[in-house]
Amino acid sequence: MTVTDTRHALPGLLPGLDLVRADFPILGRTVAGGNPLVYLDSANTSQKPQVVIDAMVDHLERHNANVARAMHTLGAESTEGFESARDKVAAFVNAPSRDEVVFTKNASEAINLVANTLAWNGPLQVGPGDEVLITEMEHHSNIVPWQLLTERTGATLRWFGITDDGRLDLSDVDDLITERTKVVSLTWVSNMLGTVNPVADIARRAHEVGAIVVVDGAQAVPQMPVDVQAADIDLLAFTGHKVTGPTGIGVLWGRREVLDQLPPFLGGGEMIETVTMARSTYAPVPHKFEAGTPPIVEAVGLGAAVDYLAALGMDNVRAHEEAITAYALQGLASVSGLTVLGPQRAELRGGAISFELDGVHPHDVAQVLDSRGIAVRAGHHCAKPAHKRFGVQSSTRMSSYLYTTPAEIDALVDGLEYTKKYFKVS
Amino acid sequence: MTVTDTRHALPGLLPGLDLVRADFPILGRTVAGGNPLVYLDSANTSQKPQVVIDAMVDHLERHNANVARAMHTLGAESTEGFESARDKVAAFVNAPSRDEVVFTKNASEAINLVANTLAWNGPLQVGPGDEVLITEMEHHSNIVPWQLLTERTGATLRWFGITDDGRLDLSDVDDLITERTKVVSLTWVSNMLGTVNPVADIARRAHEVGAIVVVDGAQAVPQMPVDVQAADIDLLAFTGHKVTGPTGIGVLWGRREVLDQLPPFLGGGEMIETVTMARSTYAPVPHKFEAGTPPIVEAVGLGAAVDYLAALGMDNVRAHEEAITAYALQGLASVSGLTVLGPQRAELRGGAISFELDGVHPHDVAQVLDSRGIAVRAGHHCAKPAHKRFGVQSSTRMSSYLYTTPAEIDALVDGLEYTKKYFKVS
Amino acid sequence: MDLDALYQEIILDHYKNPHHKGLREPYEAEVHHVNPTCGDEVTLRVHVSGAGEDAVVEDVSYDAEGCSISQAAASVMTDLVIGKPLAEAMSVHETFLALMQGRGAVEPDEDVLEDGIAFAGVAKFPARVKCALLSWMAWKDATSQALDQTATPVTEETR
Amino acid sequence: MDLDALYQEIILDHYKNPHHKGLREPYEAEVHHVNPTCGDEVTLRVHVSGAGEDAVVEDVSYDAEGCSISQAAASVMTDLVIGKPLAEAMSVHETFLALMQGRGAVEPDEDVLEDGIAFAGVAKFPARVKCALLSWMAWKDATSQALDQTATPVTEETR
Ligand SMILES: Cc1ncc(COP(=O)(O)O)c(C=O)c1O
Ligand SMILES: Cc1ncc(COP(=O)(O)O)c(C=O)c1O
Repeated sequence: MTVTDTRHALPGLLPGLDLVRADFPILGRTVAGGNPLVYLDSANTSQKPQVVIDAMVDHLERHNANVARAMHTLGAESTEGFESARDKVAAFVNAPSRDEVVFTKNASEAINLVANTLAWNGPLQVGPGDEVLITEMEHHSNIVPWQLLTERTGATLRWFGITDDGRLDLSDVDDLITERTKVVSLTWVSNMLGTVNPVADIARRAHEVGAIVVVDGAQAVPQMPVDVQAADIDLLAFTGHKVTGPTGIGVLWGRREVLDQLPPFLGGGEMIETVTMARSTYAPVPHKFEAGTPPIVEAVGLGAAVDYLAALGMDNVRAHEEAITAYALQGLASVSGLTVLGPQRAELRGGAISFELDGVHPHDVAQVLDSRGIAVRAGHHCAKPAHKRFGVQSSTRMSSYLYTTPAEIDALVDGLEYTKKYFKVS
Repeated sequence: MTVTDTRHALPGLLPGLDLVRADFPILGRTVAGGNPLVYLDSANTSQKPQVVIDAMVDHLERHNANVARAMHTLGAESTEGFESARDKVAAFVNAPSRDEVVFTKNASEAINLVANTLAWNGPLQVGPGDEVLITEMEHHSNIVPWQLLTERTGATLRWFGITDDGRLDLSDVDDLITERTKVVSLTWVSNMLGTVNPVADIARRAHEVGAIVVVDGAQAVPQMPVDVQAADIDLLAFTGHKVTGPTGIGVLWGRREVLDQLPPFLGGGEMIETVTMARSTYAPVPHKFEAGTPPIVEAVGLGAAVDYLAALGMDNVRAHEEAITAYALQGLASVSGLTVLGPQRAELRGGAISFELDGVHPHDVAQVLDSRGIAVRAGHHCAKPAHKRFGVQSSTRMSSYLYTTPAEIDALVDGLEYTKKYFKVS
Repeated sequence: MDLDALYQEIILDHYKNPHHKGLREPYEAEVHHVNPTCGDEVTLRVHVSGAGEDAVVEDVSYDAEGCSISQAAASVMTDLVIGKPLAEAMSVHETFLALMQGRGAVEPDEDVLEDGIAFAGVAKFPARVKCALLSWMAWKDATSQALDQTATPVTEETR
Repeated sequence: MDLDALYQEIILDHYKNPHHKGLREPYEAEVHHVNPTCGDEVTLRVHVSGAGEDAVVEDVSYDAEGCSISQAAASVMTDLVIGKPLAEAMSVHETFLALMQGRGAVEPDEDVLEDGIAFAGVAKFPARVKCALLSWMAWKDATSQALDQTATPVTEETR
């Protein structure tokens, strides 16, 4: 049985999965002495379809120039490629305006942009007595920026805990969301536990006390339809390399009123209105937050990526993830000594499944799987506090994406049985 | 006569210039109804050789994975590609240690990293009474970050002026570099005037009073051999897209003692040692300053780019630029009504030449040239104060690079004569 | 690239001999607008009489530095709006905006835009659209500030 | 991928039955080291007697959490350094470091490295080299802190 075998026709799988897989050149690769690649590390970074690579190559070979400032033909073509990516991204998350889409270098920078500028003078400035509320299941990129902000301004950092079954513990919400709360920042989908959080509910509560709501969409945007207006949030961060786009680009979407109230972040070319030696004034958003030459070829790639996802249909992608996740939860349950962390039902979660295997350290699990061509992640997945909450130092994580097949899950389950044998645990 | 005609065999031109040009796919393009592309906007962004594009494609099609955190085969390959780019960049600027090379998103972020972190608690913190010294010929990316820093901390911003012939006015150096000076930040090569500044001399003066020396190498690193140890500076910023690499990556090199003393900039994955909800500790440099997924495929491209430049030899690249610049200064001098801004001798300058043409606005000059396939930049080139110093609002800029031919300069000169005719100025 | 489509004779004429140039009194509002990419600048004053539906553009005066397109656009704009009821002038503005943002697909209406039809070619040069709109944006901004200053409350429709 | 080259029997033995594990007294310095990428941790104490050229590694005790490679490396390290003159132990450390950073091209010397030669295969797995070095780095750090604390001035050579 090959990994592209379609004998498992699970309901919900993407139609034409073989053809979809053929879009991704790397999936044809073999690793570890001839084993077909079984890539189950998509929550870490996704693979790229040919159409994304081709768009980038076409840009570099035929249209490369700097944007905005250049008025020649190449400059106009490059600007068109770059700015139309902004349109595509705006449409992809249903942003009310293209000007609310700021390109950053990754999701981490997008969150830091907000946390860093909230320290400075402005209508939203955070100071002593103010509180910033996060959760215990955040990625480090949604923890450390808020620690830096609160340490540097004298504000207080608070957080929601996690229930035993891996969901947000909302029992003390009334104590946590108060008049002192200035910012609530949480992940839409956990990259470790897989949990899908009730973002709209929390946003409603936060808005009642006048807090701004920042959502880390790094894991959500790749795998489910995301509508920033329906969720009624204020800011959304996500990253290009997890939505089949390239590294080097991230997105901060923000409601214009909020973005307008944040002071500048990085200073430099393109973010100014006028500059004298004594003082400068700043361009309107999105340019205010895009100092220096932006990630141009990366935006072209990201534009092609969201077009690709939109063509597949994000509802279909979500259905595929749910089907694969359900199948994987089943398969993993068959491995004795294996414990899945986080919600046990596929419909409550995204496509990342972290687990422990009794008697074998995650590094060693990942290493043995790798020798069979199976790529998973081992470690704390940049979520140390969430690991600590469950009393574990690290875990093994498999994460699927739109190109994952049930047969790849079978290969994982076989690999885990082999791992146990290799390390002589029953 | 075609633009690749080599009848002009100027001394100093790169040997095998035709073959070098063949490395750059875009140079084979025609624009504006069949005119061969004459790309004279390389100070804005450089074109990319095939070897850079191929390295990126190979990475995306065969080795793509996240770095550091991934322990599978693809992860190891990707990490190897990424980290070996750090080695290459370190060697390229003669950094004493690879760990002193921090990847940012562009030169602007590299400068902002320094300016932003100097505001926070730490041994180098800048505050009231302290002075930051820049120059009037800086790119906005080396002005605005320091304005933000000094405005936000109560420090004072001062600057060197410019002489009539476009060089730094060092006559008041004793008044400007004093015990109060905490930071001196200046460009090595001006992107508007072309001026090459005496960086090592200024660094020596600055070090005498204990100031740290930040150098904007965005224009210098592409076109001349740069040795951070010989120049004895503390920090150097430059950008991938101007050294034949991709957008989305920049470099901050810094002496380890200085980098170690700066507090963290962006918080998130990869920059930590350990994270608890209450507090975090940080990884050593360079990782301390690389929050989130770094520009991986961009680093691969940048590594290939500096390899390409090193193979050509930076001394040869500099000689080529000087030969072309001398030839261009000569050609431009033949156009009546044209005034070159900045030093008039090629050996004092880099390959960017800004000029005014009496009676025709730079936009219109650029537009007419573009109709003949010639790409130049018109505007303030992100150097408004330097323009103001010379009483002009904007200028036209031609900028050459290692692939520029004398015949392209001829095409420019012809195009300028045509522009005058088109706008009916004699 | 059809240069003559961009630089129509009409445009070059307005560029060489701009109409209504110079800053004049009286005025209710003055604004200063900049094109951040290239540095082109315009200082513009408006003098509006009446209020609400009776508002009339009495004068628009300006001082500008910039390329042929931005200079000519300012000149043509003043021809088009001075003396018109404000509502009508705003509607001309909308028509011009639609032409500029039409990427060359919009047919210009000479009855409404007069010399402004010469800018049809500009719409095909995305980098120059901003030049053509700089003074129009300044006028719109100044007008809205002028209306804010008049004692009579301004209805939503007229803004 | 030759798994058995990585997971030599010797390594798995040390992993299952680590030597010198547990934190003991006396000690002059204790350090806590983390592998930031995966979270593996080691707390390590050193007890050094004498000073300068006479310094001897009396004891190294540790508590560690991590993968088979990092656990086995800690165990083998203690075997290799405990009881040795410090200078000699440092030289063993250098030899082990060279092996690990050799990408598989360095021939291990069994006389010096004893069970440590089993790690030769690790050098071919760049992602695991850090695991093998975690406890060695901790030991080096702790030793340098211990020496700083002794009253006798420490010569550069011994550090
Ligand atoms: C002298 C100088 N400094 C800084 C920069 C900024 O580089 P980047 O736009 O890549 O951040 C540039 C180029 O635009 C430049 O020419
Ligand atoms: C939930 C979550 N937030 C933030 C990030 C950070 O994204 P990036 O590394 O692209 O900045 C990630 C991925 O690493 C993530 O999974």
